[in-house]
Amino acid sequence: MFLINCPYCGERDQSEFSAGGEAHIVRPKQPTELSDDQWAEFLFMRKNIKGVQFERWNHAHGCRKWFNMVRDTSNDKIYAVYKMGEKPPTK
Amino acid sequence: MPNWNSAIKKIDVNDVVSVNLNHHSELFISEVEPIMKLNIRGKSRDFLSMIGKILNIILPTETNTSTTNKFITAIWLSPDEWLIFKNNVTNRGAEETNIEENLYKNISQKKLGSITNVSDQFVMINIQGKNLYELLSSGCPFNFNDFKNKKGAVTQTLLNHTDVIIYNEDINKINLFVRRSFSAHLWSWMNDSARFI
Amino acid sequence: MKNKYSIFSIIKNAFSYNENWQRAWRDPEPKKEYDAIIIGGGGHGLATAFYLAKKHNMTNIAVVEKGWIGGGNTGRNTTIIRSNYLWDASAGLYDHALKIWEGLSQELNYNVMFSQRGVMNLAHNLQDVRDLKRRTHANRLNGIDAVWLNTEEVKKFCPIINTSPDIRYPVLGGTLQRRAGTARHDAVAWGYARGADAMGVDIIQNCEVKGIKRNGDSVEGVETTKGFIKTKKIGVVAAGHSSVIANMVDLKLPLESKPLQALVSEPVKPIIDTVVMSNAVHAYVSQSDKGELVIGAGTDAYVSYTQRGSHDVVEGTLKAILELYPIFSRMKMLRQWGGIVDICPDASPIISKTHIKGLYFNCGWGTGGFKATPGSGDLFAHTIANDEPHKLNADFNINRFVSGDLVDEHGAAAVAH
Amino acid sequence: MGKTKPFLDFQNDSTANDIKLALREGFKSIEHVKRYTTTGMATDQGKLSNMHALGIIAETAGVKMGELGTTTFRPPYTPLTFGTIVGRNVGEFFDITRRTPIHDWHVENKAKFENVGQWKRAWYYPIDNENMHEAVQRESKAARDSAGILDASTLGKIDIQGSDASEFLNRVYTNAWSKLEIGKCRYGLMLNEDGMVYDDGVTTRLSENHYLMTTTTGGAANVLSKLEDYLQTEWPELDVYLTSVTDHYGTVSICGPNSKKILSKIIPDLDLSDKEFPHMSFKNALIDSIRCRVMRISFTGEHSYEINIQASYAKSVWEKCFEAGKEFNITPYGTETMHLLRAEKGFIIAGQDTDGTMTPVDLQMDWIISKKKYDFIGKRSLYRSDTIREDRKQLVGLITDDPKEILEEGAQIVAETNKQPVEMLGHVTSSYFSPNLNKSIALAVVKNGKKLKGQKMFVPMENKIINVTITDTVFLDKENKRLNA
Repeated sequence: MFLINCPYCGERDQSEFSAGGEAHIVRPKQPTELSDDQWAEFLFMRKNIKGVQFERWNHAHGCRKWFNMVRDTSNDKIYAVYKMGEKPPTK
Repeated sequence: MPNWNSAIKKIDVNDVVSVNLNHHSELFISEVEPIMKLNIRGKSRDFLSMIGKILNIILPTETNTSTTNKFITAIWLSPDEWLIFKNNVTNRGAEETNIEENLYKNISQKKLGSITNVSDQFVMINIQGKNLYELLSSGCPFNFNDFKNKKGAVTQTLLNHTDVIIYNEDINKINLFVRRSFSAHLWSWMNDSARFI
Repeated sequence: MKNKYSIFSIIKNAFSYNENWQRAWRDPEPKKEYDAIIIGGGGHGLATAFYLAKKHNMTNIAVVEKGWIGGGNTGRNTTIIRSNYLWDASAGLYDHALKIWEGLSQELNYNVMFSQRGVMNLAHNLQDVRDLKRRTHANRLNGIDAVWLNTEEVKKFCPIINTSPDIRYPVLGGTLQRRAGTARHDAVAWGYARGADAMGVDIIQNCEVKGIKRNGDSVEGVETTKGFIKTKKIGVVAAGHSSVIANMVDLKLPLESKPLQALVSEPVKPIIDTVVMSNAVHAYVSQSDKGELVIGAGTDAYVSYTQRGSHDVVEGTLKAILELYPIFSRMKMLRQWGGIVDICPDASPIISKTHIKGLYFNCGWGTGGFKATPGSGDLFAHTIANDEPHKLNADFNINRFVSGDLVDEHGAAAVAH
Repeated sequence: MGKTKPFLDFQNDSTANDIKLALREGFKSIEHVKRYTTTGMATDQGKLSNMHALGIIAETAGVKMGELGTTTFRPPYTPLTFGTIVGRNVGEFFDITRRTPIHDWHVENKAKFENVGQWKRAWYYPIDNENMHEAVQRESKAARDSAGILDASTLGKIDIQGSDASEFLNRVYTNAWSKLEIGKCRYGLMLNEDGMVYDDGVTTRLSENHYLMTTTTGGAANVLSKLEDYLQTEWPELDVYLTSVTDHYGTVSICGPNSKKILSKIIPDLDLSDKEFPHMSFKNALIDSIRCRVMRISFTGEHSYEINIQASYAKSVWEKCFEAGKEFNITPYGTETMHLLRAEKGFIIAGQDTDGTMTPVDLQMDWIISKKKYDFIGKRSLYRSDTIREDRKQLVGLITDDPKEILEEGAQIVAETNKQPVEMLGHVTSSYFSPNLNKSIALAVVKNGKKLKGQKMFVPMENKIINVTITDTVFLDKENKRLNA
């Protein structure tokens, strides 16, 4: 259990949020031109990193906005939150 | 005209429920009779100025705040979403319809945003008393420390696992918005929880 | 050759004040090269090594474990064993395991305390009833014992369940597998370790894999904290951490790792002589031989390797427990912990070759890997030894996520525990 | 050493000898010692014994205590009761109960309730000593013979506005939406990105850029959240706003050959002719002075209307309909009868006839997949090697040789009876005794079912085998005559 700093609403309890998995997996613009392998890559294959991971979260019980988060999955430490469409922090 | 029915079972809306169980507890919980509530959405400058023109109110753009005028209050829900509600209980009918239709015509139909009537989507419950925040904290992950001293503050959070919008109307006085189908259960929970503070 | 555990050896050793018991397994340093290396010294990994040695004559092999054997999910689960899965492929896989369980203590000469006390799954809404009946019918036709119990029969089978029609989600019935039950989790790892060790398998603890060396499309060995070890075949059985290993060779798997919590109560006299699972309200309970109630909670809904979870998950499970067993209200929670499970999108495991020659993965067991331990080890050993899956794990390949031929145990609402 | 019993853990009766034995047997890790001897696992959580155990291990192994490490300490520090953790979250407060605005009427009229997610839905309304079967048979017959009334308020409702609303619907549903006329309704199927049916419902075009979407009761929250996800993360360029109005409206559904007469009593100034108000269209109306939306849509195959009105007035409107329908013996029916009536027409229930493994093609609903649209959620997955197989499990109808025999939902279907194990070809998803056809009917998914129409199959039960025949999914009124009756 941890606190998340919603980029819109400020610091809130994690129970107000829902996780949406890895960030920056863009839905292919032309799915019909992908092979089954490439489509499976988009659908199912994940890095599932132990360590610093970029992921999507939704303030489901607050402003309902999706945003991105940089979090260390090995200790739940959050390094950054940033809005959808913004560039991920480089460090 | 059809009968209006409260969402909160077996509670006469005119009957203010008060809980005063021991020497230091003081809580008054009542459902506020139906008032107009609109969900308004939009992003552009034109949208904001049109709303201002029609409602004579500046929508709050600061997170977790509200603005109010003589007739209505607008509360911030997200960067492109607000809930506005009338400050006073009025009969439904022409006046309410006019505001909604005016907004719909000038916002929705002009593609500036969206206007949705949510008068019955949300039940508004007024809670007052010095033990108010103890009641809320018994079922809510939100930290009310700053909120409770900030008149006009707004938060969306969970109360007893239920989505709620809480508006700080005044010291120890809030309005709580809960979706109608959840309201009877939440009401029951509040009455139960109030016995333990 | 190891001492055989028997009543005679117990008596004999008692006379010498138990001073002469041998080590259960050796503590070797890694050799330079092995015919195969199993990454992960949990139940599945040790079982894999055991069957590689026993059935495929591969004894020049090693199990490398970054901590102590059985210290991952093997030691952190609620020890439920059952095989009443919906789809033919799953039923085949889990019943294969259950059949091995039934003779495992003898096979290993190690008491794994397998207790066929039955597992009952409860239905709490009409769709639950449909789903569980569907599963019961499928089990019966697959030769797996399963019976449907109505509410009265549920009550009779486990009298402490609150079957009142007035509770929030009343018990509408349930399905029972009598052959199912529990086992002692640590003993499974130790028994397999002892058995494998006796056949020459090196079990190397405190040896963490840091990298996998490849030559083109083939594996060449593993880099570990105890140095490089050469091998042509690597079987990865690192439940929870499968993706960590996969990322070493830039292989993406359809997995997400999440904390799964469980808890035990203080020990009490026998009160529940079976395992009861309730997916809809999320409460699983059995009683260990020590008397503790063993309760399974849920997973957190986000990726985490922290081996702890959110308190609200525990709270959610305990309220369901009290809803169904008000009698437990004054029981005390003694210990609560989390294990990391890797979960496939279809809630079924992967026991498969990969596109890298010599690299095999056994993962994705989600919340339900313990019950499969012997079967999983047997089939994975077959897959590694023959470079081909056994027919019982053929459907559990990685390619199913490409073709779409999933073994969807979610949709069928079969609980994965 | 050996003859005495130096106790270490007084609750678990483990001794210093046990620890030494564990070490001799190779249980070197401190965690192994703990698990092998159970030292420190009692209710004191090792507070009394762990330090001594560590000392003995260190001494025996000849290492310093600090080098051994400790076992992982598990919360809670002091054991606490389940009741303390759970608090008041039992009984009534075990889970939220959602009620429709018409809930009290159902209670007053002795309805039995079904839990659907957190909702309480009226299941059936027994009269006197009727059991469920009798009540449902009566309700089903009344709905087809004259008039039935259903509380459909639990259906999810999403208000969709914005200049790209039509394009948005094109992307989220399998069929095409751009050409839907204002004032018309259309049924839509929503897939997961993996191509499997996820949700369904009727969506109405209220104006050029304004739609009202309905979802299943159980799917409402997930659908809204999924659509928001696509809007915010994949398609931020679309000008679309989604607002839940599930709770804002109460939905009163009246169906049956006399539904038109009843509605005309409630809203006398509304032209209900087929020309003005055809099937799959909607009208704004006033009931007294309260605005409402009336959809002419049908989940039963009967001539049918759904009145959506602000929730506070829904009970009152329901009572009005009931009053107006009395002369036609209007009969309240619950979810069980609704399920029966739709099954007679072969309409699916997402989540009952589908289980996350069914594509629209499997449901024999190829017609709903637009051939022209470049993309929609899940489209690409429909062309994977497994999803294009022609012998997938497909939705079919089943009738029993003995028309009185009602199949059990969940029962398996086989083609042979003298083999063990036998290949299971599919299972029964929905099954009822139809009072309107006076026979038992069922929906099922069967491998290669599309091509097996007319084939005999078997449903093996524990103590008997039931003979069935595969049929079309539509059992009643294949020509849809009743919709305009």
